[in-house]
Amino acid sequence: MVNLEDLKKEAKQILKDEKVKYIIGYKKGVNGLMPVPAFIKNPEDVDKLVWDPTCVYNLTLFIVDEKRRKAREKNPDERPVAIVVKGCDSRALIVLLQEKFIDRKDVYILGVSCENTGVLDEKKLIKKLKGKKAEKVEFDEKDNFVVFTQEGKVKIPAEEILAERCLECKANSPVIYDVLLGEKVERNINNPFKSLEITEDLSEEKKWAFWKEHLDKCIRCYACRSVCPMCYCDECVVDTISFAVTADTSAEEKAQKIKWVEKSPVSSENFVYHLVRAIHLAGRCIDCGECERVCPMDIPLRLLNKKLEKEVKELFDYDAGFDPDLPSLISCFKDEDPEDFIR
Amino acid sequence: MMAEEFEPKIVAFLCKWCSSAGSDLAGVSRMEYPSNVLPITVMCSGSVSPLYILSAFNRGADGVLVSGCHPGDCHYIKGNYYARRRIALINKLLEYIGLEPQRFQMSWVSAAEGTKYTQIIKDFVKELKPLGPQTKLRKDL
Amino acid sequence: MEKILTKKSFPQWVKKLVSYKIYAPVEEDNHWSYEIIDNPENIDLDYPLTVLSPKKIIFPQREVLLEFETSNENKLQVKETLPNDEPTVIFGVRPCDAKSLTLTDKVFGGDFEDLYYWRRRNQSTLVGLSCNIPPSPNCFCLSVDGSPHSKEGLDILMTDLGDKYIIETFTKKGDQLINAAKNLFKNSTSKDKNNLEKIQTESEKKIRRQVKDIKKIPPKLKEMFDSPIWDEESMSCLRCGICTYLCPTCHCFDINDEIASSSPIKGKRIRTWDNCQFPDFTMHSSGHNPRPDKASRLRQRIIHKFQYFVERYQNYQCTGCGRCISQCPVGIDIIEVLDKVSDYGP
Amino acid sequence: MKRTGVFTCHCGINIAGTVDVKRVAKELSDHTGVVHSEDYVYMCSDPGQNLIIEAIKEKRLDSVIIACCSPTLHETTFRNATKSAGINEFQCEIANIREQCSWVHKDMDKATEKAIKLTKSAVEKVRRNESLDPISVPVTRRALVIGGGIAGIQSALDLANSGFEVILVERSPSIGGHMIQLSETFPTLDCSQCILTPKMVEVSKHPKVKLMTYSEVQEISGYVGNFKVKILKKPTYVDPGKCTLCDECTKVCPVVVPNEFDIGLTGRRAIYIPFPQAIPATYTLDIKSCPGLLPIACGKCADVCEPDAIDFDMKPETVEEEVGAIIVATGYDLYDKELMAEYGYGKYTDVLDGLQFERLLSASGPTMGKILRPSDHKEPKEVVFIQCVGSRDPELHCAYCSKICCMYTAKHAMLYKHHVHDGQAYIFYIDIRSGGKDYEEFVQRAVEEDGVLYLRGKVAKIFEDKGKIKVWGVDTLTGKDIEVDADMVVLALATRPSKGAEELARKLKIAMDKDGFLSEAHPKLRPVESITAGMFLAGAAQAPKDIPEAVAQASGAAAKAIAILSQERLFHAPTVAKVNVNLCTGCGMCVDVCPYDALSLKDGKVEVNEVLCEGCGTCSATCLRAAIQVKNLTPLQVHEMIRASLGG
Repeated sequence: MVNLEDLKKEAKQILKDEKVKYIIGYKKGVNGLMPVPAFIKNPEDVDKLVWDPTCVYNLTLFIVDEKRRKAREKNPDERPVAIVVKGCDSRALIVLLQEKFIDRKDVYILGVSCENTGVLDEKKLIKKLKGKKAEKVEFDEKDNFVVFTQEGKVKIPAEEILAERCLECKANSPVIYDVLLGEKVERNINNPFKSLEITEDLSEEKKWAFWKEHLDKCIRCYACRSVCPMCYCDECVVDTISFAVTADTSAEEKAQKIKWVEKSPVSSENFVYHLVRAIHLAGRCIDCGECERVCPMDIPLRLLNKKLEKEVKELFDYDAGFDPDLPSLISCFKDEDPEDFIR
Repeated sequence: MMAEEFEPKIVAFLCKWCSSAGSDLAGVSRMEYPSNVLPITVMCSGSVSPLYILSAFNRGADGVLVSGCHPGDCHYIKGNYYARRRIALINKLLEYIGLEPQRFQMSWVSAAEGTKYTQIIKDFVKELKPLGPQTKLRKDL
Repeated sequence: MEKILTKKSFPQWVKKLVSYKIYAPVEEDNHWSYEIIDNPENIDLDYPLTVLSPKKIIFPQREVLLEFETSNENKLQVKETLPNDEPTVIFGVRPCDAKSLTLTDKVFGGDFEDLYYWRRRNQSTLVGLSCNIPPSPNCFCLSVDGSPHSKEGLDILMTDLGDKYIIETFTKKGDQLINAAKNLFKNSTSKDKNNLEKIQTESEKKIRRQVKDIKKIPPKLKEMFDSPIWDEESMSCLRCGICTYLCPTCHCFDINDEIASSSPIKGKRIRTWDNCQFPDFTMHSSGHNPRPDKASRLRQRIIHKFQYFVERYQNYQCTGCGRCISQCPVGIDIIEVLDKVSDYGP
Repeated sequence: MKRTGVFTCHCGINIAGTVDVKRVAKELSDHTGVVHSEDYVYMCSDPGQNLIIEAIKEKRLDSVIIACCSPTLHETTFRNATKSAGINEFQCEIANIREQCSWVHKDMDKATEKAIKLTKSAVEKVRRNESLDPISVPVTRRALVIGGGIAGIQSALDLANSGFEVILVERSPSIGGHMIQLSETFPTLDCSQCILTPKMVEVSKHPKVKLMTYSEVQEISGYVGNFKVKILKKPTYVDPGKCTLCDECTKVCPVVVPNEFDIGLTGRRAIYIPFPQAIPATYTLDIKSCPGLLPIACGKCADVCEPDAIDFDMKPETVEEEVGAIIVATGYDLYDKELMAEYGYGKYTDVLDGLQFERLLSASGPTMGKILRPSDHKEPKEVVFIQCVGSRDPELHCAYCSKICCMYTAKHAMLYKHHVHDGQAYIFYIDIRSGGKDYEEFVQRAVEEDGVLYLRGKVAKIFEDKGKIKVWGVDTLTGKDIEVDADMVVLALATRPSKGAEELARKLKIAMDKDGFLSEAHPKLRPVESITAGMFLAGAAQAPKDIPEAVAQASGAAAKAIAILSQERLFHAPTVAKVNVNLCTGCGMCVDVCPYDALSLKDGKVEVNEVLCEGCGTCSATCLRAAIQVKNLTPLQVHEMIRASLGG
């Protein structure tokens, strides 16, 4: 089990030694159960750090942010940024390394192992508590979560409120790290694609009905792509305006921006947006589930990525985010790749 | 007054060296096939971006065909292998969101296979007619 | 004068309103939203805050402004497409959301009247439900001149008295709704009224959150344009559009011509919500972006709501519904930000 | 907005017969950006082209669409016309309304509708075309020929005689290929060695030819006009300069291994000369069979070598050469014995393959031109020749026809009869394919003058029985079972691409067909070009061929190479990839997929080597952010073409 004090000790040390610019971690929010991202520069603030089952966010996206910020600075501080990552998050770092978006020396990785549990799904917890308000959740020795409410504390078996992705987790402890907190624990998931079962078995028309009902709700707040560490493009192909223009960009070039998708949040456009996103994440998505968590309209976005993750595994035996030296899924092939679908 | 029969619109991305040449051969050999297909010649099947396919459906295509050289015959040595991978994924994705699988096809058509091209188009049209217009991804104003 | 309606007979009231298009909160898998009602039994009046406010009905995310088509003689024909007149009732409007409409009224009214907005606004009757208990843990209406039982912007306010509602009517539109089903309503007794007052005072106590010193904010902001707090507070921002799209008072929009797939000369001019948190919101065609980073965009959001709007309309452009707090994926908390503003500097 | 002109061709009635060209012209004239639209009976005719040129000048057109036949036919014609009218050739695009429309559809309305869409789509494309100038590169005016068989020799000679330096690389110790093994050649029956050796000598003595035998191409980089080649020179351990061909070394060499030149019918020593007329005329020490270079291991050859030409310290060396064009003439091998066990090949000594029989027939062969059975050196009186062994057998072996077997089998039978007058030759065949000058007459001669017995049918079983080889088969014409007690059986084995051709093809980045033969750029119009610019194909490496065909193709390939080498500079299609550095994040996915190594990463951004880029666009489909696009076929252009095709 991860000992928060060890994490703080390490954090204090690297800040004292000025080994890192700052530390990206989790701290308690002012209100409510869920924590907020913490950006800690001074050793004295280290005690704000928390580690508990509510630490759901994939913080690696702030490494992407950091790269952008650094690019804007005149003479940037070249020290690495330290970041707290779970197993799944660490896979995101690997993809970023694989795609040469970040350099290994730019990150100091504080890996935390989820061991036999994982992080919770706030929605599941709320349902479970039936009105009671959780103030704090802790790990417990035996794969339980201890939930503290005004009415006192309750023990809940982890699997009942674990985030869906944790139940199908492929990396319960970090794949890459500089410091590892907690144990590397073998955990075998019997069916890593269980969440797909219901939708996959639907008839063609039911599938369509399912996705139409959900995607019609989309308000295109783009939280899904904003929270995704793999969506690091400066300009998304669905953006209707070019960001990648400079003083010397000609009017023609500006006019070249293609409207693959209209701004109208209507069925067809929402579908194209989400399908493009899904296909661009094929072989890159590491299933941190953030897109689905942040969606204010409760669209089960994770399923789209999970489906492709499954196909990628079955068709090409490819797992994203385990080996930074592997070529990307779509920039390699095997002679024996399946082609039964081809006429 | 009898309702006019539904005529599906098929956008076909044909690689220049094999499939497009193959379809030209069909022409040279005066093989007849339905006029529903609208060919767009690309350099290589490997250059067909998922966006092209989605955009074609979004713009009202009832079916989309991507056709390239047979494995090993690619004019650009291996472009069609990358295409095969990419297309396989789009195929699965479209099937998962409930688009009729018949609406999206990939084929290998060599420069010598005018007959095969003709047959593919005939079959494609035959399979699309009963489905009616593709409205799922079509932009409707 | 206040009326009484038993909870049982509420659905019958709705049924009576045949000539209206009815919106009301419905629940699906712990997700509440305003939907068109065909069966009154589906209405859930015992609901937390909906994700989207009734803004989505009065000021829809997508509005067709006009249709155009070039004829074969290359003549351009343009057809204005105003929303059709159909009287609409929205049930279960929270006082804060009702108030938000009075704020957007100022924007779409004034020197230039936005026909599309007003067509919908005028034909809809808002039936409020006061918040005996705060519908969201982040409610702070009291801090921004609101209250859980404010009647601002409402035609009718219903208050839950256990097995019945006490109903206050403020406008003609409201009266019409009552008259549509007179016999269902009884006159209220003085006991009911005392009940009402008791509940109202208590409901205010139940509001947990508040802004420390809202009065100080507008003047303070004037000096804080270049303050470092914007950087600090926006560190964790994702640059997504949740806070603004979900805000009942945010009203920015974009206008695009969308061309039909069937023909290159036929299309529609469409207005959609826009969002100051998106990088492209202020992108100039020159390539220059006056608000290039998250910090400047967060600053814009705060200053617009608590300085510019106040200067122009003498109101905060915020009703304390707390949506932006509850729904922010990374827990950015506008109250926290405002408090930091008031604590800032000397 | 561009000013586009549209020119719709009737192509006589080829188009106008099914497409209402007037309507196409009319509808296009209403299309946005089109300022001129007309139709004409033959656009490709001079008056047709003049129409275009005039219109460009009068209407100040800056781009044109010709709605006509396939761009593979007249694109160049019209682009030249456009150019002569003073606008960039890339402002001309073709809408193919013949092969893609009028020739494949019957219904006039539907065909016209489609023609309109195709043309509009072309307009949308050309409207966004950039004006481009061909990319020019200098040319290294030397050529590399890979393979020293008749095809390679011919190409090398043609090139050299046109004044260009040639490097001729042969992996075995001598040039000559399979042709030097042959006895006499059909249909003229002139002696193979007599006609080949002069060419071998000429090529080896030619001042412009650098002959590199016992060498292999290791690595190739660069592009048309500027290839860099690494060639591995394997050590022969014999200094040809010193060697006097006294042959003392072979006498003392203790090792005997099967002789490749006689396909195992004889043996050779570890140190050997492949055949008397070998070129270069020198010995080679085959290190694989040599007991060891150290004098303690053996070293007998060195001891007896008077001029001490034998140098055990010789090391493999890698030579780097720069060439402008490459001709691949790697030839063929016979189908593997092992795979032909069903005919007892390899099992029975007296079952031979065609090349072995050639050696038996050859005056310089193991039997000095006498036909004797390998087993007992008796003269075979009954010989069965079997055709299509491994060919035309899609189920078990090769689907294709090996082409030369019909003729050489006829020759074998004929020559056999010339040697053994009282012998009988049987030929089992499926068909006789004797297309070619004097070929049919030749086969007839075999039948009529030499009484060769042709039996139409396949052989069912072959087995040894009392010193005879029993051949069971069926004559499918008479339906009779046939049983021959043969003294010898000769199999016309299928021809395969020579071993190692595949590996070489990968190095050269040229494609192979499903059978492993090298693919030509176009089956009809570009039969000697590979798909890679600057690389050409000659001889049986591309498909089974007989000598005259191989020689013809070799000269063709040489001519193609000369067309490149005779230029000062080369021009390369400018429709290449282009990077938007503002969008590129340097993920390098495109670098991985580029088939031509034309892309590379430089400080976090991708760079295009325009000369290497062939414009296939695989990079653009791979890039997640459309940061790399191919000029004049950009995603925007495709997007607009999709819209236009769908009427939007």
